[in-house]
Amino acid sequence: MQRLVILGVAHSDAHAVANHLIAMQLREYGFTVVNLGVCTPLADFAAALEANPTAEAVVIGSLNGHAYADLADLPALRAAGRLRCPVVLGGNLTVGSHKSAGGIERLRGLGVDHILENPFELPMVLDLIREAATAGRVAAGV
Amino acid sequence: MQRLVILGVAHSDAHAVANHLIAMQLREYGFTVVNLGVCTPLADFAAALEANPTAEAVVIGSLNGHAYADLADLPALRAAGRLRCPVVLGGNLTVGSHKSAGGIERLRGLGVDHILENPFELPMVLDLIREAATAGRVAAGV
Amino acid sequence: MSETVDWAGMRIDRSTAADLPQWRETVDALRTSTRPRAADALRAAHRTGRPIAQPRCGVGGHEEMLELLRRLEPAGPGMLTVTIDSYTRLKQFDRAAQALREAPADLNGYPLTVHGWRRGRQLLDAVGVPLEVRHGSPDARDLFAVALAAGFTSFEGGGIGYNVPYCKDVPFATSMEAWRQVDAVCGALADDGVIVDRELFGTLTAVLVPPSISLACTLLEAIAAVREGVRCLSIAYPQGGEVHQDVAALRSIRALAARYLPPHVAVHPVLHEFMGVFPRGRGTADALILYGGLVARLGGADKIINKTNQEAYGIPDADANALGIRTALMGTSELLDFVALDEARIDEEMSWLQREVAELVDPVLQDGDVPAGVAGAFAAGRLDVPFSASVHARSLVVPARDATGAIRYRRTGELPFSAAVRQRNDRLTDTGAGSPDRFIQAVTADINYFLTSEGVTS
Amino acid sequence: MSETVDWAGMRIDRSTAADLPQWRETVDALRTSTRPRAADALRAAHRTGRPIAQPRCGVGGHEEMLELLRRLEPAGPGMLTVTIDSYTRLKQFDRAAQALREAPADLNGYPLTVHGWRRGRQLLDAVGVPLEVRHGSPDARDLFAVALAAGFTSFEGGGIGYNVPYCKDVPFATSMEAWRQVDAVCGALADDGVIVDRELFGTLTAVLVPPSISLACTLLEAIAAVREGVRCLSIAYPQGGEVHQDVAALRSIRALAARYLPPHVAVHPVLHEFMGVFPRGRGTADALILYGGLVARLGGADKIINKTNQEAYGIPDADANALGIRTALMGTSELLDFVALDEARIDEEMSWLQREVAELVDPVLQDGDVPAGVAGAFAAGRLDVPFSASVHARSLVVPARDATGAIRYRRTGELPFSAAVRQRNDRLTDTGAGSPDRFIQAVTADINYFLTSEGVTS
Repeated sequence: MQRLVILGVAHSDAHAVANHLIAMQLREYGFTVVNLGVCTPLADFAAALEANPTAEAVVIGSLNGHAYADLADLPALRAAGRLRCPVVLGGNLTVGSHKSAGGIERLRGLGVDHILENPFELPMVLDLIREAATAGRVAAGV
Repeated sequence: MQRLVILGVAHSDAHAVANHLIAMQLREYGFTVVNLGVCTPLADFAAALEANPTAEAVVIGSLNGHAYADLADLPALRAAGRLRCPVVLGGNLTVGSHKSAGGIERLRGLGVDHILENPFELPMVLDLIREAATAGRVAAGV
Repeated sequence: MSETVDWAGMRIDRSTAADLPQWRETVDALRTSTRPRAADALRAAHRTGRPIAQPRCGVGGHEEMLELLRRLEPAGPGMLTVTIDSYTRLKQFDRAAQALREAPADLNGYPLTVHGWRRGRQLLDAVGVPLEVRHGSPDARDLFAVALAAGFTSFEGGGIGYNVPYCKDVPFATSMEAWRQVDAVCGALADDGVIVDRELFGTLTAVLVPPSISLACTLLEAIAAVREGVRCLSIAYPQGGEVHQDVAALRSIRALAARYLPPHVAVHPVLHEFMGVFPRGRGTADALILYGGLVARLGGADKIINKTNQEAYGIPDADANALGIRTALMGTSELLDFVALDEARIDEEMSWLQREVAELVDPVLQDGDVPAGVAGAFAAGRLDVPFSASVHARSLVVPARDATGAIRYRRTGELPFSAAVRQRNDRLTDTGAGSPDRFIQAVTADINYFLTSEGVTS
Repeated sequence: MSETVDWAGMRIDRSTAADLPQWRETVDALRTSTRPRAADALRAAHRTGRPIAQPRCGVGGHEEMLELLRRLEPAGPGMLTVTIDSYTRLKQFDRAAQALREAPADLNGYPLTVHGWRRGRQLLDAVGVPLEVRHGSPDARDLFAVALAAGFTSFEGGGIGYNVPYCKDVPFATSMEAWRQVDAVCGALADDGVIVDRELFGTLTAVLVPPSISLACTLLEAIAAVREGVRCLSIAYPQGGEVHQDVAALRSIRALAARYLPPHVAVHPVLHEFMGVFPRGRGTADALILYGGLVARLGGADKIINKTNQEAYGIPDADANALGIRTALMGTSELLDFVALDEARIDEEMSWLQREVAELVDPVLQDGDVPAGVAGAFAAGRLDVPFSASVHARSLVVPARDATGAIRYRRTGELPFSAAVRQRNDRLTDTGAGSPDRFIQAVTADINYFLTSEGVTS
């Protein structure tokens, strides 16, 4: 089955180049990439997931240091039953207020499932997510 | 007979290029040029004339505006019987204190016979000098 | 959305229109002006064979803008720029006005619509060369109206080039229509004897844009503009970095114009000095700026948009910008006329490049409606731009530098290229088997091309 | 004349010697110094294929000189200069000292012998690149002794090049002997493991000097120097302005060295950026400086002595000099590596040029005594320099630019050229019949070559 991910850049962030590089990388790995592009509100990621329910993950890039603010609605969305697939966050998360490990912990506290420091880790992380999902389905007898 | 002139630059003046250009020009016109070069004291012009008594003229260049000071000894030398051939002065005589017609008059007062504003006039002036000398010799029955 | 009114055939904000002089006054002022005109400056550059240089420059405050123009003029630009701020680009005139009141130094350009056409006229009167408005607005109709009232005779932008790199979600139909109206005003002015130079921003996303994509997009914008009556076009191409390819691209602008545009239209090739990731070392940066000037002259450009050696650090100060103008002009000196290139290699590049452009453009032109054709082609990926900010370009194209540094297609996405074109690009970008990770490293290295060489040259 | 004493084999003033450290101390200090050495910088430049740039710079006051060096260093020179004042050049140390006390700003260089070797050492310690002493002295023995004690590892001058343009009446026998003694000291130092770079000033009078005259004079100085034991030579050639000729001349320096000098001697070609009448317009001046850098790289020079865009106006300020360094270096950028020349044309130039040099040099070398040979040849006009300040060169040679701008012989005077060489020069300079006035206008126009083009390029 064709593997599919939803990709985009956080709402306040207009950096297009890294976003496209990641999209290219994933396509090289054989993924179908639904790329929502720059300045994408979290609700748009949720809508894209509803339109593409087979997505293995939502991958969000953030290069401008405002990741926490841009993802602040994640708990509310999840509480409303949306955006329930794994969320992977990558980019320059260590700039500004996120320099500390505390910053990373705050992001995890929002419900971010995986935090990438290096974009090259992304395919591996997606593989781990699929394995975990498969194991979950096996355990559930699906 | 080979026409000969004595050429040089005034005592305080080290401009070599114009001096050589004039020498080249005179040689092109067929003159033998005894070129004393830059920074030549007036006494050296007198000595060169004694060594080359057939010289039609002594041509002195001055580009630095100090022509009057450099030629100040001319009356004394002539009074001593030296440097009696026509003296032609050329160069930037209009700089500094010689801007005025008065400056030119002062130089004539020292005994300078011909003052050139334009070096291209030099061959013509030398022709005039020779004609005058020939006329003088004819008049004198030489 | 504010209410719009008709102004010379363009829909603009009522509040913008309220402050403008009558259309006839604007036309008469343009026609009788004794100020230098952009079209004349470009024609003169073409006649002498020496491109003029033009900096980008814009600051928020009016006095500061006057001062900036006056400080740049002695460096010898043939044209100067009023770069517009981001708020104005997005028609957020109220936010631009607020920023101008509260913190003008924070504006990244001159909010011309807020300052108004009278101040714009003061800018024009401050220097002895023509001024151009440069911005990046998908819908610049209000800005254009104010610029015309001020007396500007050169205006940059187009429905593709001022959409793809600047906006996430403006449909091409919207931007093409906004620029159609601008071009139609230029056509009306031309009928009245006023020639406005319309410059097309071929740089697009500025990241490894294959030359045939740049030329295809500006050619489509040019065809659309000419159909509305535009008679003077500056067609800009971004320096890629490989001299034969860049010269071939600049020379192809004239060749393509001869093929696709009527002969009464003046077409001026413009080189944007390297727009990608700029070297930080001053020596390499200066050399790259110089190199651009030399390429512009060799390619027959009529104008260079110069970079500065502070490019890697943000908006340059006036001194760096003045030096950038001088450095670019150095490359256009006749003292370098001995520099000769391999003309056979350039001819081959031109041939392939024009073939690629034709394969991109001809299908779009088939139905006759250029704006609709452009929108449809982008939607299908038959036109595409790598690294697009707009979601309306699919960015399926993957560029690569070949062994010489020339920009090729590593992946052609959905572009309707012939087998011959695809095979040539495959051959030139075939770097052997590589992992996807290696692939992404290679693209990154190609983007950072002029950083790589920095260790050696600065 | 003051009393002289022996110092390491050189005759120098007793008063100069009295202030110097012992010879062994000087040698040991040079040998154990960790400062950058000129010979190393030149070797590194040769290895990378990228010439280093070096400005001329010298002011009277010590603090001002330190400040000047520190201000120029960030521009990236590979070597810096201490240019010496005119009084010191003529060994008028008392007048130099007086000027330093009364009006140091009036000095046109740094009076190193007056400041003394300890301050010279402070100059060397102030910057991270080697320093060279440049002056123009027919007899620089005292200056060289002080420079060595300070720790300088590069010293310019020679018995021809530092006589002809600078002195009216110093016999060649005198200047050649003074420089023989300097070279002999370098030879002794080399035996002790200390390599001093000896640079030869091929620019001569800087006015339309035919390349074969420049190369013949430096080659004779080089042969004389090597016979005294010199092992590192920088051989300078002045940019004439025609690229093929200039590249051929620079490349010929290595070829002639291979033919006339032993292989253990390091020879570094140096380009003096155009030394003639410099354009006043900044644009043309900058382009000419850049052009020099490009020519230096194409010609395989290891060093460029850069000009500045204030050249036409006198001694440049530090900012202009720094910009001159940067501009010259721009021309050496690898980004311009695509610039290719007509190699067949360069080869032909090299062939004729080396033939001319051989025809000038070989007769001088016949008797074995180079200083005597040089003096005799100049007296007879078999060696000659146009526009000489020295009466010991006859200046019967008349140069001319040919149709391409290359410098040829319009008149060869008494130079012992073969019929083939004379015919080629006649052919290249045959501009039809002309009056003597027209002739002088043509020579003047050739001198002012880069003024003529100014109207177009700036």
